[in-house]
Amino acid sequence: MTAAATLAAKPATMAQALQRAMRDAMAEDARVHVLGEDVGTLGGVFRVTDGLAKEFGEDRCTDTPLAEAGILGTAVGMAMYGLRPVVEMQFDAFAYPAFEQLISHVAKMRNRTRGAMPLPIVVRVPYGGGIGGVEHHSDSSEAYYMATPGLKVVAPATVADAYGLLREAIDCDDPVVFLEPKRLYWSKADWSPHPVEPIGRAVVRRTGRSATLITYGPSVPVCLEAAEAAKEEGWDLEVVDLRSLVPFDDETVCASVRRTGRAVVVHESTGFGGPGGEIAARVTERCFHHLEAPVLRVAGFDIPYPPPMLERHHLPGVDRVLDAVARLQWEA
Amino acid sequence: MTAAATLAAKPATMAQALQRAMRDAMAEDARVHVLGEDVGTLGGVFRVTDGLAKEFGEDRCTDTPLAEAGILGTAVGMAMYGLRPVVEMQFDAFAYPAFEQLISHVAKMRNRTRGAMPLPIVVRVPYGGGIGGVEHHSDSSEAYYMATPGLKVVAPATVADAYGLLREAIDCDDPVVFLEPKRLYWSKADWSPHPVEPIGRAVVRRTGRSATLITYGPSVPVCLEAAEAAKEEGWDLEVVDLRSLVPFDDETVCASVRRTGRAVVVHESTGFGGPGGEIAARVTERCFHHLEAPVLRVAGFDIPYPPPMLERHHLPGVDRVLDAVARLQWEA
Amino acid sequence: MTVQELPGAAAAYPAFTLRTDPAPLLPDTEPYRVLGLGTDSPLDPALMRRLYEGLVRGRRYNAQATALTKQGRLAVYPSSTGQEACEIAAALVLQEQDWLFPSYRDTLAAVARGLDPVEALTLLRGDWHTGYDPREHRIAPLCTPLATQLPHAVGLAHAARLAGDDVVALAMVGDGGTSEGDFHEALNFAAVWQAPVVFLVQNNGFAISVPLAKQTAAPSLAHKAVGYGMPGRLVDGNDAAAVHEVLGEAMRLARSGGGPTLVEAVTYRMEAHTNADDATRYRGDAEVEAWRAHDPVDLLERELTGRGLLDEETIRTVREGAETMAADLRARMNADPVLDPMELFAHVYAEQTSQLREQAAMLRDELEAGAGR
Amino acid sequence: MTVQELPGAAAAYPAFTLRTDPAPLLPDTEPYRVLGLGTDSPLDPALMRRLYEGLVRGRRYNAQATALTKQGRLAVYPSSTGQEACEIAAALVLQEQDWLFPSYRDTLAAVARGLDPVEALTLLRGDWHTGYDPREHRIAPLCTPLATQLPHAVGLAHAARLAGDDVVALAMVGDGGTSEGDFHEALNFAAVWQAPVVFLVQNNGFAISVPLAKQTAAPSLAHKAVGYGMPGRLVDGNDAAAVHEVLGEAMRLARSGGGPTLVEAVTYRMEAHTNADDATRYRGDAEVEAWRAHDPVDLLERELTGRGLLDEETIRTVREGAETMAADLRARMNADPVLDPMELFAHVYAEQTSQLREQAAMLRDELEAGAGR
Ligand SMILES: Cc1ncc(C[n+]2csc(CCOP(=O)(O)OP(=O)(O)O)c2C)c(N)n1
Ligand SMILES: Cc1ncc(C[n+]2csc(CCOP(=O)(O)OP(=O)(O)O)c2C)c(N)n1
Ligand SMILES: [Mg+2]
Ligand SMILES: [Mg+2]
Repeated sequence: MTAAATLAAKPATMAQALQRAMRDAMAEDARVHVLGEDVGTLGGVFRVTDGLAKEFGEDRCTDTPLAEAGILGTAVGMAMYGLRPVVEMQFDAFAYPAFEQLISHVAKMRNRTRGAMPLPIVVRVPYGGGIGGVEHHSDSSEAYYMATPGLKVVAPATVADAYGLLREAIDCDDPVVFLEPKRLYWSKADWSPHPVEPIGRAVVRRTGRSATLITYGPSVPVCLEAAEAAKEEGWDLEVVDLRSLVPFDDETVCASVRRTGRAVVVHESTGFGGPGGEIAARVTERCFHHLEAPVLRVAGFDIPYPPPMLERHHLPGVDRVLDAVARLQWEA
Repeated sequence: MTAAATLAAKPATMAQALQRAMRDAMAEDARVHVLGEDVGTLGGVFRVTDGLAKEFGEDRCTDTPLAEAGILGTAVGMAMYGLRPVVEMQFDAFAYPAFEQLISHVAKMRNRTRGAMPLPIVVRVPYGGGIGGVEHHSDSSEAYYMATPGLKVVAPATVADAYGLLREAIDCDDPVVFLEPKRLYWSKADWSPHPVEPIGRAVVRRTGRSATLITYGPSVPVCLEAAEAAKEEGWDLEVVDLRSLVPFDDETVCASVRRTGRAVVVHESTGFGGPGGEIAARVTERCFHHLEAPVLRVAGFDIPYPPPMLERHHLPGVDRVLDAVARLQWEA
Repeated sequence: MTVQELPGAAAAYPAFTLRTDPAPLLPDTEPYRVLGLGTDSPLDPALMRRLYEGLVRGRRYNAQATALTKQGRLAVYPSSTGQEACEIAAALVLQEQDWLFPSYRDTLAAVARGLDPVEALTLLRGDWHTGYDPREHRIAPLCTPLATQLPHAVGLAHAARLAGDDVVALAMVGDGGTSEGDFHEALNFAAVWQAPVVFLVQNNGFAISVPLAKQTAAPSLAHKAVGYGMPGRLVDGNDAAAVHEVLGEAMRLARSGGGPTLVEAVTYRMEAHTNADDATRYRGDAEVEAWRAHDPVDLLERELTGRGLLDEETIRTVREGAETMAADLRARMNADPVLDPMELFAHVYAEQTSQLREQAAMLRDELEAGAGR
Repeated sequence: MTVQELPGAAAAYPAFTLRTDPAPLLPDTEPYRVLGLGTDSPLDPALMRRLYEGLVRGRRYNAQATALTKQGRLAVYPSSTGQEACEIAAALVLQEQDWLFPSYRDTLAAVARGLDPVEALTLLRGDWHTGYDPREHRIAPLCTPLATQLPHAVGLAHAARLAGDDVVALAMVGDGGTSEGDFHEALNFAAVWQAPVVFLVQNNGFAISVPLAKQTAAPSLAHKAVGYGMPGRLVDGNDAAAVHEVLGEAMRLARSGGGPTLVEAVTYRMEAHTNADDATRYRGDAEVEAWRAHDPVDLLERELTGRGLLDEETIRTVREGAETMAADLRARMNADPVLDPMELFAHVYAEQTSQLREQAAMLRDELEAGAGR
């Protein structure tokens, strides 16, 4: 971050930083188009595209008909013609109708065409729970995207990353599924627009010596809070924010785990078949003899996302993270 | 298996056993309906539904319009009315258009309605590669289904299991994604219809003491062959056929790994974000102190499924399994 | 031979005939109307009275539910204020054994069909996803993923027809929902199977902020019927008598083996999309006010009063009944629902998997530890 | 105000007008025909000659490709024998800058547009998924997941229009493909955006084994256009002159800003779905034979000969040219393609991830070890 940027820092929410990322990208590059349901006049149901239609016109920021496969499918065509579409799926579960387009075309087009036709598309997905949404409004669907070669999968956890990673994603020549943690939309920080570490790099958000918490997106603040609370128990926890699930930063993660010898993966997505399995498995493959205990996972339960009044029981919170840390065989 | 059944055994292919399972279920239970593209007059592109329309009429075995979301969506309605639909998706990648129906309704309906409205639907998916199919005809999509609570996920590897597990799946009050390994359709065995171990139980296909190969579906024969070949190197490999990915049989798998102390997970699906991560992670969580080496994975590469002429390089074969076994830190 | 007939012996090219005559499938150019026309074609007094009562109570129900969001008693409420004629007619047109497939906006239709309003609001209160047994009431779960309930309605109707049962399914969807692939696939399956199902599109002018002009270029949404080979009907969605008549006709057609119908009811969403929405961002007061002049409750009340089918006394009784209903709803919604977090694991599968048993045990321990503190 | 216009001051209900007049959108009741009618409305001799040459070569190409499957030189071939009039007219109607969006059955259209036949067959030979640079030829990859290419065509046409470029997209799909949700969504987007795109449905009577009667109950597939607010046209798909004319008109409309058109070409798939299919399981010889009497190549040849636009000499030259093309194709397809397994990792992302680098290294080691043995 430059000194100038720091000086100009002002309080901003993650939603505002995301808006600003699209705004700046659209201003710099006429090929960037935003499309989706209610992204124009309304500015999106979370107001993340607020003002874009007004500033750039409805041809650049377009309210589409209500059809997610159609939105992503037409975005593919736009990208084939050289545009750089940024697509909004209104909520995680409403990206499912676009699944075939995503898996069979978006993820594969570059490969199918021997690199001749890359698709620089960003699929923005407001994702995850914790906002009291009724069913189908709180899914954590990253496991589906992770399991699909050809997609990059990114999830910011901070205001600065929201801006920086979205700029990176829009600049990226590969398709990016950009997971925006809904419950962090209104999280705030003093911030001014500035570049960040590239997609594919994890960042150590907090250094520590006792164990590593490996996490991303909405669970990063939870882990940081847990790390603070852990001090009382005498644990000095390191927190690694993955930032992108694909590409995965084995280097940063494994370096941390080799240092600490213990690790817990924390995410909100269901445990079984969720990202944590992959992460735990690859860390174990790479750091086996450094591990004092198996890599544990703290995740959402293996259930459909609960109704609003019960979601707090499902979401991995500080206590559950600390319980897992306690099970890391300290006596051994 | 009863003695009578054994006596009557005759050579049969997996495709025939699957056909027989539907036939017998339809004969016993008028609520069982089969629907899909080309399942009627043609008997399915793999002939797995051959003769069903003729024997039970087109109302029981129905050629639908060409629309997978429509097929699964109408099956949901049929199940709501009390039928037990068995749906065929023509190929793995052509199940993707039905993804929203599968995730947002099929998997969740029982839970949404507090158990009042279970959906006993079987979604048959000819899956996986090795048959020289052009793109979109060889996907291994089990990771998507595994990550979706509410679905059971089953993959037979033998002729007997093809029949027995499909009967189980049709009898099951939960929705089952039934993955039929395409390249085993024409595999043969002496067989007569008989019940098998229930869904949710893994089976040790070959006992051994040196290490455990954990696998399922199309990779089971590969592992059995690898185990034979391994004898030469002095390794006595145990092969566990999972049979169902959900529910997962922790007991059988962990008992084996605790015995052998070493394990390799083998599947054809891509490695990153694939089933192997979950399996390796949970085995490690449960058997950490029994492990002499990290649980390794042998999987398809993290690439879109290759074109026919290159697929053999992608598919995990005997050599790759043996290479992994060799890396299980025997010197330690 | 299907569409393409065999070439006749003499003809140099294959004869071709349309599968069905499109003319009778085409909707009229004007929405069908009954009320406010100044004509006096007969109206069924008992039915009108039931519709009127339904509309008045429905309006009150919408107001009460919206109020409950302000009091934090509902997580969210998508009001059908202004659309009560559709909601009530849809409910009243059904026979006991018929099925209703509501969208997330149609709690009112479910309530008018006889569902307990608290059970109907469970989803929106947030204690569970569906508050009732769909089979008991023959009301499918309120459906949030747009248009996905339509193939369900088709499948259910098809299954009922195969069983020889006298069951018709009525499926509700919004104008926005017609753009989804599931709408298309459902209508096509219904027509091919001649399933006894009626599709009611409430065209309320908007899909959240998106006006119909950005949703479709079709002459009307009812015109979509032609492409499936089913009749399309256009009706004034604020005219309860007209909606009931058009739906009734479609139900009769379906019941008699005549297959599906697509009905477009032209109406207007008087309030914001939900309490969380700010409608001033995308539409002006003038439009809303203009529609207020065509209010479904007023329209029916005026007509029935004019015809002498409704007197002050009845109006008062009906309104009082609505107030009682609202008070009762308010009171019951003010009580905290009793929730058991352990239920999270109860309905995922018919039988709990060992994984879910482990997780349930963990949560139970946490809850007990928490209770102990 | 959108569909629902504001109520007039005097009116008791809101005025309503159809968004568009449906009448001109409706297709004729008979497929449009030019050839074999015994009339002598003028035909463009140069165009007819190009069509004729295309059809003859196309027929030969189909035969050759089918033969290559028997020799194991193609993994699979979905033949367009019998549908050459559609394939060739679709290719010839395009201008240099226009885009073609073919389905998996349309390699012939791609070849007729100028693509090298070996490149067109790469997918079906199995050495890679797409054998050409789509941008160089303005031919999208041959598309296997049905109807999914249609929204791509709409998006591309829309992008071109926004850029002010004179580009029209022609998208091809089968009768079965019209049942998919993507068909619906693509046509709706196209109409709302008034995108310069033409949808050509080849109704060849079957989707693998499923006849049209199980696919739709619509009067015709062209009637689906009405529900999107675009014109629907019905054309004899075996009449190359008619297909070219109808498509040409649709292209002109699109090019001049008039938006999309849906064209249904009624034709017949003379061979099995692919070489792997057994068509005798679901249709009789009589039907096939009847269609043979309406063969697109014969039809055009007869007409042009009758009109004196084609002589024996030309016919012979054209046929010889077709044989040369086939011999050349055969020869080139008999050569084994040179494959590099390492390419598997080359195009997944713009830059290889560390994971892919690891995996590539593993395969390279294996290959080297294997080569060493
Ligand atoms: C598949 C899907 N996509 C998006 C949404 C988010 N969403 C909820 S309501 C709505 C607008 C619906 O408009 P319409 O169908 O006209 O119904 P109305 O709200 O007017 O009753 C949208 C986009 C959803 N629920 N489902
Ligand atoms: C989404 C999807 N579902 C199923 C298939 C399998 N499949 C390939 S071709 C075909 C029939 C296509 O029929 P039609 O659209 O009429 O085209 P035609 O083969 O007659 O040219 C089917 C079902 C597919 N390719 N894509
Ligand atoms: Mg609406
Ligand atoms: Mg066809």
